[in-house]
Amino acid sequence: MPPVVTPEVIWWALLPLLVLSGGGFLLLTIASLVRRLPEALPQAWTVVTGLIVLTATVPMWDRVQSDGPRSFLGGMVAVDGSTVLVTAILAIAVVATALLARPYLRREDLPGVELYVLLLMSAAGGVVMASADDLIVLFLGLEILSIAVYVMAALHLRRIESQEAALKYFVLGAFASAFLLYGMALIYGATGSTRMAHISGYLASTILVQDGMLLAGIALLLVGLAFKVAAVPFHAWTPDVYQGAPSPVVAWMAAGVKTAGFAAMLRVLVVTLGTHASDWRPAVAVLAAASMVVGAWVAVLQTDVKRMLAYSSIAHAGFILLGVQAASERGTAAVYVYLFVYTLLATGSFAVITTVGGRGDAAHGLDAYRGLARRQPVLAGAFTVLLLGQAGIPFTGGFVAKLGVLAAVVEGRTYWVAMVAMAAAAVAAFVYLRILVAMYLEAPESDTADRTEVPAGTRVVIGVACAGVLLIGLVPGLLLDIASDAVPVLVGG
Amino acid sequence: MVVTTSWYLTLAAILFSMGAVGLLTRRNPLIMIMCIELMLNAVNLTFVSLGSELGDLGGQLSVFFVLVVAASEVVVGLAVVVAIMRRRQGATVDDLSVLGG
Amino acid sequence: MAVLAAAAGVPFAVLPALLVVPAAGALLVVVLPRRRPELLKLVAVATSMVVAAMTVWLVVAFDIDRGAEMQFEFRHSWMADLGIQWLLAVDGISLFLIVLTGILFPIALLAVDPGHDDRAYFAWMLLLEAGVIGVFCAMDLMVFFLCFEVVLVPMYFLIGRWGHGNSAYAATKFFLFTMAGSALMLIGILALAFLHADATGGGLTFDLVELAEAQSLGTTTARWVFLSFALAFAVKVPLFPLHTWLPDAHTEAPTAGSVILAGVLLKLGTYGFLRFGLYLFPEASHFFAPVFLTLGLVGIIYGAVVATMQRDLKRLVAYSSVAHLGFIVLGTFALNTEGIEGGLLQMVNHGVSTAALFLLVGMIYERRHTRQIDELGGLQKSAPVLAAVFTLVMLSSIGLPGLNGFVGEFLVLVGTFNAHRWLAIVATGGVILAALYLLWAYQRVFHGPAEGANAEMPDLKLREGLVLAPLLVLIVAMGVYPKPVIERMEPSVDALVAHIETHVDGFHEPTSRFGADIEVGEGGDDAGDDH
Amino acid sequence: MSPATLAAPLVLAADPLLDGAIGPGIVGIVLIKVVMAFILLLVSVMLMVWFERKLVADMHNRIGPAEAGPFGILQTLADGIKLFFKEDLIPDRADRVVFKLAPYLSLVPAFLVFSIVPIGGDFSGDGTVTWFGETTYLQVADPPVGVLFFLALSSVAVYGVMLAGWSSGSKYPLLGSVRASAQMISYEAALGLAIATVFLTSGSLSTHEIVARQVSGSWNVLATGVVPFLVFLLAGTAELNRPPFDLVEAEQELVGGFHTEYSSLRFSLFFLAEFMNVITMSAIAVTLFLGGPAGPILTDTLGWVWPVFWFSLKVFVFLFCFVWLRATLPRLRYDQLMDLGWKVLIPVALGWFLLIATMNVADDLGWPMVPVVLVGVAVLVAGAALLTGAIQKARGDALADLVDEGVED
Amino acid sequence: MDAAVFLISAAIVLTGAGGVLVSRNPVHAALFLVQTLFGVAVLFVLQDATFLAAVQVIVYAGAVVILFLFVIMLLGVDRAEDLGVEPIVGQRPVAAIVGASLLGMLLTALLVSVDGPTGAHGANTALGDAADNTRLLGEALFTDYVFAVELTAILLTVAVIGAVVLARRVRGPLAPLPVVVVASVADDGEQGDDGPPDVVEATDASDEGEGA
Repeated sequence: MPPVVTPEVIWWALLPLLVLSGGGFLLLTIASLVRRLPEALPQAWTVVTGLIVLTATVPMWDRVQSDGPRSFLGGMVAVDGSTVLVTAILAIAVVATALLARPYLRREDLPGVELYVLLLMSAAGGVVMASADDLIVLFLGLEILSIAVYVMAALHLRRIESQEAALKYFVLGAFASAFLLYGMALIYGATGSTRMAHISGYLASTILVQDGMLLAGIALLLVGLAFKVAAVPFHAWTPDVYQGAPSPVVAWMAAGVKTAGFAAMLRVLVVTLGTHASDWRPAVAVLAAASMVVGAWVAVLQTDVKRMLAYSSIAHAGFILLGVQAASERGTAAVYVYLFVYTLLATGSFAVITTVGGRGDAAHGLDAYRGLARRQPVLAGAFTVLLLGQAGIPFTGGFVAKLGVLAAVVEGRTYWVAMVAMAAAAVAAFVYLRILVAMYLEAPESDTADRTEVPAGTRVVIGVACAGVLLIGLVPGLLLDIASDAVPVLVGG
Repeated sequence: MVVTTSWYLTLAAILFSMGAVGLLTRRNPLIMIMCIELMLNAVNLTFVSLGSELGDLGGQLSVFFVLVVAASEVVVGLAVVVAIMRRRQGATVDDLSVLGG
Repeated sequence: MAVLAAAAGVPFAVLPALLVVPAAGALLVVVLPRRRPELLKLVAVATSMVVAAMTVWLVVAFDIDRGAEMQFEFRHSWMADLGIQWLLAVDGISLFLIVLTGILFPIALLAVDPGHDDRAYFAWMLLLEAGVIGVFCAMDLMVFFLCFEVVLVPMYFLIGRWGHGNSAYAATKFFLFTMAGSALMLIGILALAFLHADATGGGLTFDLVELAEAQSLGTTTARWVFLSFALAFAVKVPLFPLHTWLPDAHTEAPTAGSVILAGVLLKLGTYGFLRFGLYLFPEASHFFAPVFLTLGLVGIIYGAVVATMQRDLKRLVAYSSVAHLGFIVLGTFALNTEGIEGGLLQMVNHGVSTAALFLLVGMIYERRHTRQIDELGGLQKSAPVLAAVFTLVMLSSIGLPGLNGFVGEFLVLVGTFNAHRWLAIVATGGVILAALYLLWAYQRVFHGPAEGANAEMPDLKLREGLVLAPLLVLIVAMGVYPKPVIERMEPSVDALVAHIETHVDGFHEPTSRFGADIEVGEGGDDAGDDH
Repeated sequence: MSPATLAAPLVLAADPLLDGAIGPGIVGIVLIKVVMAFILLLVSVMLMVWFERKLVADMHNRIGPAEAGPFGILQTLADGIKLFFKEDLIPDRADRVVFKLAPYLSLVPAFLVFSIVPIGGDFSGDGTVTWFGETTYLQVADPPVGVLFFLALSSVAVYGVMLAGWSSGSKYPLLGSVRASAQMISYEAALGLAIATVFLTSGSLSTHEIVARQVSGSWNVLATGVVPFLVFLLAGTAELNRPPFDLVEAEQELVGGFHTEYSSLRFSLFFLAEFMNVITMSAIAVTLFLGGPAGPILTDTLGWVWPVFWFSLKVFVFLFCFVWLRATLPRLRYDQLMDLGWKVLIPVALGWFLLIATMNVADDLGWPMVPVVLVGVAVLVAGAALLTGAIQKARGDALADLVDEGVED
Repeated sequence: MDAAVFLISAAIVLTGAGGVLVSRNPVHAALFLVQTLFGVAVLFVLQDATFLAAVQVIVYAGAVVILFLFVIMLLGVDRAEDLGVEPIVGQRPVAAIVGASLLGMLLTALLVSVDGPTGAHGANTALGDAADNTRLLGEALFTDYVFAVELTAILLTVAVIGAVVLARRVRGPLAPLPVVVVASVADDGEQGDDGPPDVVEATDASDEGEGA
């Protein structure tokens, strides 16, 4: 038998994945061995793991910038600027979620280790998605991420809403996976490979006389990805899941899952299938427009803040899709900027929601926010910053993000989408105003509503998110530079 | 009659559509998950037939991973169903109306 | 002058300072210790005073000899990727609006106490000031847009939290109207920059001067982009069909809010038309001028008619603003030196006199807790000084010769007459109507027998008088001797008109430049006591 | 290494018989093989039942069946006929279709498994026999994934048990079937891991190939280091629901288990399947670990008989052991059964599998064997320690929970 | 021969799928699912993918569907679903239209506009014959696809953790069931059982933890 040739491994490029998954495994092992685990340990462990990854991305970034993108392990994985940037975003989201999780778990009296383990694993899945150079690997990463999140959504074992949210998420998520896979299968048939580099190479060098299979594949793939990033009309799960799932998990869904999903979408659509951009761009544009309009519009009709933010996250997905549909370097960079900013906004916002939600994680109606400014001016102020950021008010990161995607759209000359986007932004602004009105302009139902103590971890998250949002709004240069250096490149496998 | 790849692809497409329709019409979460399995099987069939037409092992390799994923999904999905059903007997997805819009 | 010019050349970057100082003041207010609430107002007023001083210095240091050139230019790259830079500069068009802002803010801050949540109130006011000044200084389209938008937030909170009545509704309406209006402008700006970059082959830039001078857009495109700008400005002005937010916002806003809203914020729209509409899109402006002239005219008549029917004093003043702004739009789209200059002057004048009117209405409200004209009456007897001041301000608003309102209105009418005779004639009707409703209101509020609470109403206090004094001085001074203002404006306006002439085929400014140097009739400065 | 490339597209059997054109003679041989296997199984089941009853009786110091035929050898036949003529009852609450289907789901896999077992053939050569000028394997089919075929069928066998209990529409059968299927699934994992070790040493999934490898090398029971063999035996016994793992049929608890509601012919089908499974499991064990039909060919005339003889002998030893176990060992408790499966057999099988794999890799790469093995063992010990620790901890937690609840209530 | 096998298997696959779609009883649906899975396995064999065929049966039939049956039996949710009532008005026609259009799109794309796959032939790994199948798969899995294989390790771990966490009983009080749900549970009691009885009694029980 001929000796088996093992493929090349670039270990430093695998570091985030190894640290995250290894951290998860180790934490699980420790938890299953030690009787009385110090209560703070899992959280501290997760935060430290996240920070290690975050730190590791710095030298990785330098290395990628100096050595250029690389593909390894048989052309299955690649490391490029986008990988590192998305990894960093995911690491931030992990840290934030972990910080939110502990006070939450303690308040709800829930057992905790698994949440952290799943969080780390799910982040590992996200990293895989961001670095996948093969459709199958991409799919596996997606599944690791999703399955972990299905479980995390159900983790509030005392609330049946939590489990029902998980079930809905699961059924529709699996449905989407099937579409995604079918799309991958057809693309495989049309191009002869699942390696992204091969696919793009093949499509660049071959003119398909009959491209029906390819187009069907792209369409199905798009449906699957649209489900994952909750784009209209594949968004039906989002509000229910956001409402039912534990709030810190929702923060992760909004920040981490969305980031990974869009990273995957960019890799597949823009990078791999970029040669056929003219085929998928209109579809993505329609998805984007529909998401923005429906997300913003339906959000207006909600009375539950968590649902409002769920719909607004749909609208945000629409905005991010704008960057995708531009199918240009500027669009891609803008997507990364948006993802970074949205991560801050989402984690910060859901940190506030977690706090206000109170014991039982149920007080999410607008009523719960009435008079918040009087009870807890600082919390209300921070939420104001975050909401204004989501609305895209100038001098917040939200504006920088929206500006980026819009610029990309305008550069691509699809003005109608840009107009829809701005109309949706105006409608969405009303949503955030409603919350502001409740906080500032309405009296609380009863004066007995007591101050809820904001735990230290939550404070850190909210503080960092607000500071980050404002800082990016005022000094966006660094982030913009990084994002434009992070545009993904395919290297042959 | 020679069995061409198109036959397989057609069969898979029908199977996939049936799974999708089932998922959209049935309300029992267990049967919905089964419908997802139908869809995944259609995908598997597609992968294998395309692979054999292309003379490439990639299709079969992909199926291998799809199988793993399918198994994992089912495990988690059923665990969620169990968690719900333990508290509420005989729920259908329509009964899951706590989270109404 | 030379000394001052040299002073202007010193590296002290006054424009960024104008932005940073109020923002820093706001920050300072936020972090002031909780134990010293009295410091809040002190810091806020001091900050705004500093700003006011700087703006005045700006007028003095402004070099007339440099004509239409941008002065005090400050340039700093911001988002290099998109070519956005902090490009701040002042010319004759923006100079006095900045000054107006600088002066109105301390007055508003001093005149009115918020009553609750002082810290947030002062912080928002100062941020608002920074934003407004930013709008007037910005010579980069994107920075302009940013400031234009960001102004909404403080104003929203000011109306919503410290307003009266249905303030949440009014604030939200204000926010959404203006935000929706300006939404398309962002696309317009981006499209402009990208099309310009394509046409020139250069990088992206949002530099106003560069874009305006290059005129690289095709005619049709330029018209579309112009419309996207125009919508934003029209909402902000507000032009006739888009004005509905204004009475609500004005009525429900706190006095200081109304002062700032009427005095400064409404100018953002007209200033935008002037600076970004005419300058960037001369051809499109010319093309669409009839539309705006008509709308302006409708605004004048409509505002006046509706104002006549108001029972709420504040609402009346608000509708009078609609009419006044109609004049400004009329002047602007006359597209000749007189019209534009008149419009510009009218912006300042309206700012001064309407701010004063709102302050006075606020003072009456503070005393009587009502603004219903029916419930007031005979105040002249109980508060003669107040009545006198009110008269002066009102006359300025009507446009009595010798007071500031006249100069602007007259120039506008001249300009319009030169361009579109019939419009000018109809607009003159608006002037008459203005006299009608204001005098009628005055009569009902101040004349007649004073009954009940009206009889006991206290007169103007010294503090209030001091607050109003600068405005009164301006009303009279600008009416009597507007030269310092006009000589600083004129080169810029001339350059703008020349720019339009160059870029519009077949556009000839009517030659009969009747009254171009008319400077304003030398009205008696005793007009104030004219009662 | 692999057999000749196949012309036929349907690849169930890599048999030299199917090379080239397929004529009626070849079809005939295939048919004969199928029928032979079928009859062989039926007859041996009959004998096995008798054998078991007789042997257990002996061990219990009883007489056992003695009336029908010599030594009561026809007792099974008599029972069968009796069952055949009994009234077929279907409970009112039963799910009729599934109720009728279940016995066949049990029986068919039992038959099919036997088709991949090579029961003869001269493995000192290429493992074929030549009859009437046609060279063939002495097994019904030799698919390239033969052993997976076995695993697949044994997973299918679970359905019979499971559905029988469920469809009966009564409580005890349902509990019995849930237990049975849980048990079968649990032990299937261990079984699979034990078999995987065999793949590793044999380098093939075809049963024919595996036997051929054992003949040329050493028997797998030694080549894989005995442990997998033991695991296989234990897991196989459990898989068969044989004593001491026959909780499914625990009369005391479950009134007979999943087939309580069955009667007449359907019951006899379950019965048949059960004993058939014992035989096939023994046959598989022999094939995988004990060299199958390998053994000295003592005479040249009728040389093909000897491998069959050796094969039968080996199987017989297994059958004896099964009966022996039944007669001697008490039944396990259900939790003990599960503990054994999950906490002992699976980890052991897995650890051993990893060790063998490591050694194979070391062998391929030319690493020194001793340190590799030492390190491997150390790692396994560490893993075992971790596992033990975790089990201890979980036990402690469960105990603590119980105490807590006691306090609360 | 091939065509016959294909047609028979296709019939098995499709009737199985149809059975899943219309079965009232989840157990029957599961059995129909098994039928489809077997049909697919045969089709795999027909295309020389013997290893996958075996794995298909082992994993799907041996594990996945068994798991379904377990859940059905443990929970006693094998009550027939009333298919006569359409839960959401118009859902079925809509679903049918969606399905039909999906199918139409797929068939158009796959058959009308394409005669077969258009990709580069033999791009990555050569496809061997049935006898080589397992070995080739193994080699590819542990060389080129080794990263993916490692990922499945993470995936399976996640799944196991998830299952264990969700199946675990919670200590302490549970949040009350929302009112809506309680009502619907009460309604359920009215419906007749035509399947075997529930083993686990229907309770809203918080502490009905499954021990093992």
